[in-house]
Amino acid sequence: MTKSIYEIENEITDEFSFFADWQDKYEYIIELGKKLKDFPEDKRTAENMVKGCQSSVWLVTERLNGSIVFKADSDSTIVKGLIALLIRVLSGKSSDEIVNAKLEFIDKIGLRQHLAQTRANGLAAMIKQMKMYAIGYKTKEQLN
Amino acid sequence: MTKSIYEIENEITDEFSFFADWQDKYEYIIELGKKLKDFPEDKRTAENMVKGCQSSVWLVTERLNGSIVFKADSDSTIVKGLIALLIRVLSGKSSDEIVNAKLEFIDKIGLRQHLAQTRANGLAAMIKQMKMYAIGYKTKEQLN
Amino acid sequence: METALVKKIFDVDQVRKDFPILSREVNGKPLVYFDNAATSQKPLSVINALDNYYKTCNSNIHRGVYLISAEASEAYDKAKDKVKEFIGAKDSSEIIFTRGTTEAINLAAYSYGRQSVTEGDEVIISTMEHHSNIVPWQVLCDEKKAKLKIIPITDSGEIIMDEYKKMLNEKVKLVSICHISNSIGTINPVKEIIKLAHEKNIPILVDGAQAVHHTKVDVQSLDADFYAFSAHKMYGPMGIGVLYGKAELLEQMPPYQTGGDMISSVSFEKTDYNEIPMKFEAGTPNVEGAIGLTEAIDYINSIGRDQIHEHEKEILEYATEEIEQIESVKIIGTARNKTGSLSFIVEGLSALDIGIMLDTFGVAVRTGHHCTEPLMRRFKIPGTVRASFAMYNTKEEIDVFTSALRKSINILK
Amino acid sequence: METALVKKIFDVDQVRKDFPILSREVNGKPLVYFDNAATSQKPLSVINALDNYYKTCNSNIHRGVYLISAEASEAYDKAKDKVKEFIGAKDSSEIIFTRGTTEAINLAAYSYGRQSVTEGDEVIISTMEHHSNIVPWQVLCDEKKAKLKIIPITDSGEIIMDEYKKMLNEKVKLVSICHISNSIGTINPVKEIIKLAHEKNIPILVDGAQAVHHTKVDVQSLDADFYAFSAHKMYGPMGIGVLYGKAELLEQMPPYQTGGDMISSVSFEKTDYNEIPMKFEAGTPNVEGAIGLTEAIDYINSIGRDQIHEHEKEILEYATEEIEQIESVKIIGTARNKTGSLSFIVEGLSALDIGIMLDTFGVAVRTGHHCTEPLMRRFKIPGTVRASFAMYNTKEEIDVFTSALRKSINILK
Ligand SMILES: Cc1ncc(COP(=O)(O)O)c(C=O)c1O
Ligand SMILES: Cc1ncc(COP(=O)(O)O)c(C=O)c1O
Repeated sequence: MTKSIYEIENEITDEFSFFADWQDKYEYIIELGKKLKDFPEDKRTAENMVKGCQSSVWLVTERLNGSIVFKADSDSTIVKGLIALLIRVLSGKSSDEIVNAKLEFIDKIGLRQHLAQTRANGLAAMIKQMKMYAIGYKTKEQLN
Repeated sequence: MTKSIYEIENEITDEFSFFADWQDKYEYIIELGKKLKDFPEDKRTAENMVKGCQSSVWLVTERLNGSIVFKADSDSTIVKGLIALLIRVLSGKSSDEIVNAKLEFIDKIGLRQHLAQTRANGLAAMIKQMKMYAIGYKTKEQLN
Repeated sequence: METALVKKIFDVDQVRKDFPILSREVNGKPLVYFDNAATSQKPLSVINALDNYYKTCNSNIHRGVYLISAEASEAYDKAKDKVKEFIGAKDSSEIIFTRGTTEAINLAAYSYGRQSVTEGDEVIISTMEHHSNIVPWQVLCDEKKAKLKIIPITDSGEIIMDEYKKMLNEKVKLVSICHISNSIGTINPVKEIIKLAHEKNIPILVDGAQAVHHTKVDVQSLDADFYAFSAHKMYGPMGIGVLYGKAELLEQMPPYQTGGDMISSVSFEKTDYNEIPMKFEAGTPNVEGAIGLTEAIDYINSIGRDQIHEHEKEILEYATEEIEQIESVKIIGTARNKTGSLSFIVEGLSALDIGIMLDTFGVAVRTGHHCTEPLMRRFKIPGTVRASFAMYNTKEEIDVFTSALRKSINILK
Repeated sequence: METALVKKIFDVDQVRKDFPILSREVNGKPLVYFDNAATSQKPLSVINALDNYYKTCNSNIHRGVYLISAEASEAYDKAKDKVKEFIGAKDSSEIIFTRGTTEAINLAAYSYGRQSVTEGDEVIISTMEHHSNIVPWQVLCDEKKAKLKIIPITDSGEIIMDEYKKMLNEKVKLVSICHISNSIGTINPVKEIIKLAHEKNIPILVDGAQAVHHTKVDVQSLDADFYAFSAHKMYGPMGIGVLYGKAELLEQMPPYQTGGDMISSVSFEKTDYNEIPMKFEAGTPNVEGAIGLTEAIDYINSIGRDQIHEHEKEILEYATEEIEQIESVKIIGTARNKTGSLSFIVEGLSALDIGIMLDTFGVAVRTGHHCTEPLMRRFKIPGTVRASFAMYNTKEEIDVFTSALRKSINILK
């Protein structure tokens, strides 16, 4: 059985509790970003771009057996790592789960406070866009 | 010999030193206003008006044996008293004396602090106007 | 949070302890501060919040990626939410921070006005408006060759609703009216005024400078299109105020001032503007002010707006009764529904003289036209003496005031 | 008062003690605040002045007849005198208080610009302007069908004077230029720039937001027609700034915002405006801000602007030397005459990432375009990391910064 969003969030919170300081946390985040699957070059278009104030994120989705799969990339190493975290939590989940996800791990690992500048790094815009996709799919499902 | 501006200022300062509180000072000021000579009705014109923000003052001058004589009136009882003080100090003096008058009694009797709102009561405008007249006469003298 | 169930006990002595300036003496007498309509005093919590801000997280916001900037940004955004709840707006994007009411009205007149008013159109205001709710519309109407129409008022200082109704026609592009008069305390029936305008599809701006701290305001239930007020009159700091606007209106409006935070991208060829409300906030935001305003709202809420309203009503009624008994005192503005301000004249004496004399007793009132010259002209007087009240004023202070007033009249007469 | 004879000793450790926030920790590390170009920190004397104002004489000014209003009015007027002396203006009536630089420039663009620019005219700015000194002129030129001309700069970030000279012709109605660049620290030769414009009778506005606290400014010796700056960048509070304008220009200009103190009399038929500078100050003046600004100027004077300039120059030079030694760091803006800001990029890394990592070491820098997008485009980069300095920064802090920068690059690469 695949893990629930809640379970994955807890996993991440646990992982981060091992790090004593923020440098280590970021090192880990950057590591995760580096492991992110290559983003298809032809999808790196203006249309797929989520604009934060100081970084660009490209985001695409795919429908796979009733769940939504996300792929994304960024020009910022750290933002890419944050994306990796979000994808780990949200990718492969149903539209319902994604829409309802509280994403409390962001608070719990201290990221929100640290990245309150979500306007700058685009984290807020990214989460919003992921949820928008989910809502879109959901609406489509209901119409079918 | 007539008293100098400086001497009259000192006189006033002495007089005011007798009063224990501001009510008494104002009562005295009001008294002085009431003793002010009647202002000629036909001179109560827009032209002779010195506009403060919250009171109107009418001011006229006359040349008398090389000195300047002021007559004035106001719709405010207190301002009228202030005028009486200014007239006592400045009226009958030469243009030079008037232009150079420091009017330190205003500070000394605490009026400035109390009436720092000279914009409201028009005291500042009034002094300025009296000095302007003196400058005017002085310029005329020099031209002759 | 105010709760409707537990009625709080209003203890004015307790409240007074929160305002450091109230223990000051003036001319050897305790300060009796009755110029609250001009600006209110500040509770310690507001003063301390400013102090704390500059000592701990002062920084420029929204684009900083470091911790203290994040903290300041959060505080600024929280202030928007706080104001949103305080006035019952739908969304915090409808809250624009300005310097004060005057700037808020100027913003609306410039951005909304220039867009929607053209030659031959009309803008309606009332006879009792503050200059800040007159001149911006005069300037707009002058520029656009439109007409400024004035709703007349009764001798008691109330809007004549029948006349207002007659003025509402298809040429009218905006009505702008005060919620509560700063000079004479009239509480206007804004809900009714708005309803009537909306029946003709005319939007309304409400000048709430004298309302938000005296009474409960809910812009959604009023259905106001714009609502303006200043922090400094509601126990907050100077230099900040609010323009509320319905999102659908703000979205369509062009920016006002330009530069800084209101921009999404700039090139020499083309500039894109930011989303609302940032579109209307040019330059470095006043974070200090936003934090002070937050604290002021918290303070008001902690006392309870209903409690404040009741207390102030009592004070106003008591003061009215007391000065009515003084010979030659005439009250200006006797509307049934009043709060905040009590204006009067003393026959044969200038308001200025009364003000100066009252000051010698430690009583601070305002004298003059209170930036409502047309209203003074309506009453055929140059000005009034105005005592205006806040939650910290007491009946004992009214007694000091009336006794000082009697003595002042004696001295002056 | 600064005296030229007794050279004061500048003691940065002593200065630091005056700024409470500097003892704060961030992420367990001492705060290293290098975002001074965005906003400066405040000395205790400024913070205490605000506190004291609200605790002792807070009131609305100029029309109050009571003591605390007199005290507040006096403080406000004193602030004007203080600013007048600080920038060497002829008269305090030439000092208009605004919300900040952005509003000051908007005021000039609206009031002076709309009056003097018509179709076919030109307005000149430079490539290194802050958005606040670009967009108001774009809006004006758009509205008036005039042209916005841009002075090009060299690769080192200096104005190309020969190009500028060529642009000065009879169509040009105004030049608006920054004294010091917020992004790259270039000190422009404003005296020369003004002289050249004046030879063609073209007035000049100088955006001094980054200058007044870094260097001595004398508007009369510069012969600037307008000069704009913000209190919050020069150790003063948020929410107040200055537009200086020559009296003869201000006299002729129409008002900007309307309502409140800027009026001499209002009727529904006709409104007369007040004298300068009140004509340009609508609404309740920010007395708190004025008092804070006074205190900030006193503080700067007590340290000495020459001393501050020298110290900051040393800091900038040291920082430049240090980071030049770090591989793949490239400094953006290498003008000979620089102060305040040090901008750089790290090849292969985004500025945002550097900023976030530096924060984990307690170092606060700004990243991005610094509201100068056209300048970034000139250098073909999306943004920079900017460390900007104030009088309280030290060489030890530079060491913390460069060490943190090395570590950050290591982690990110
Ligand atoms: C050169 C320059 N001009 C204008 C501004 C705008 O100043 P403010 O945001 O205080 O209005 C700034 C600061 O951001 C600046 O550095
Ligand atoms: C009803 C009313 N409108 C507008 C204003 C202007 O407010 P501010 O001076 O804070 O801009 C005031 C206060 O002076 C007021 O009482």
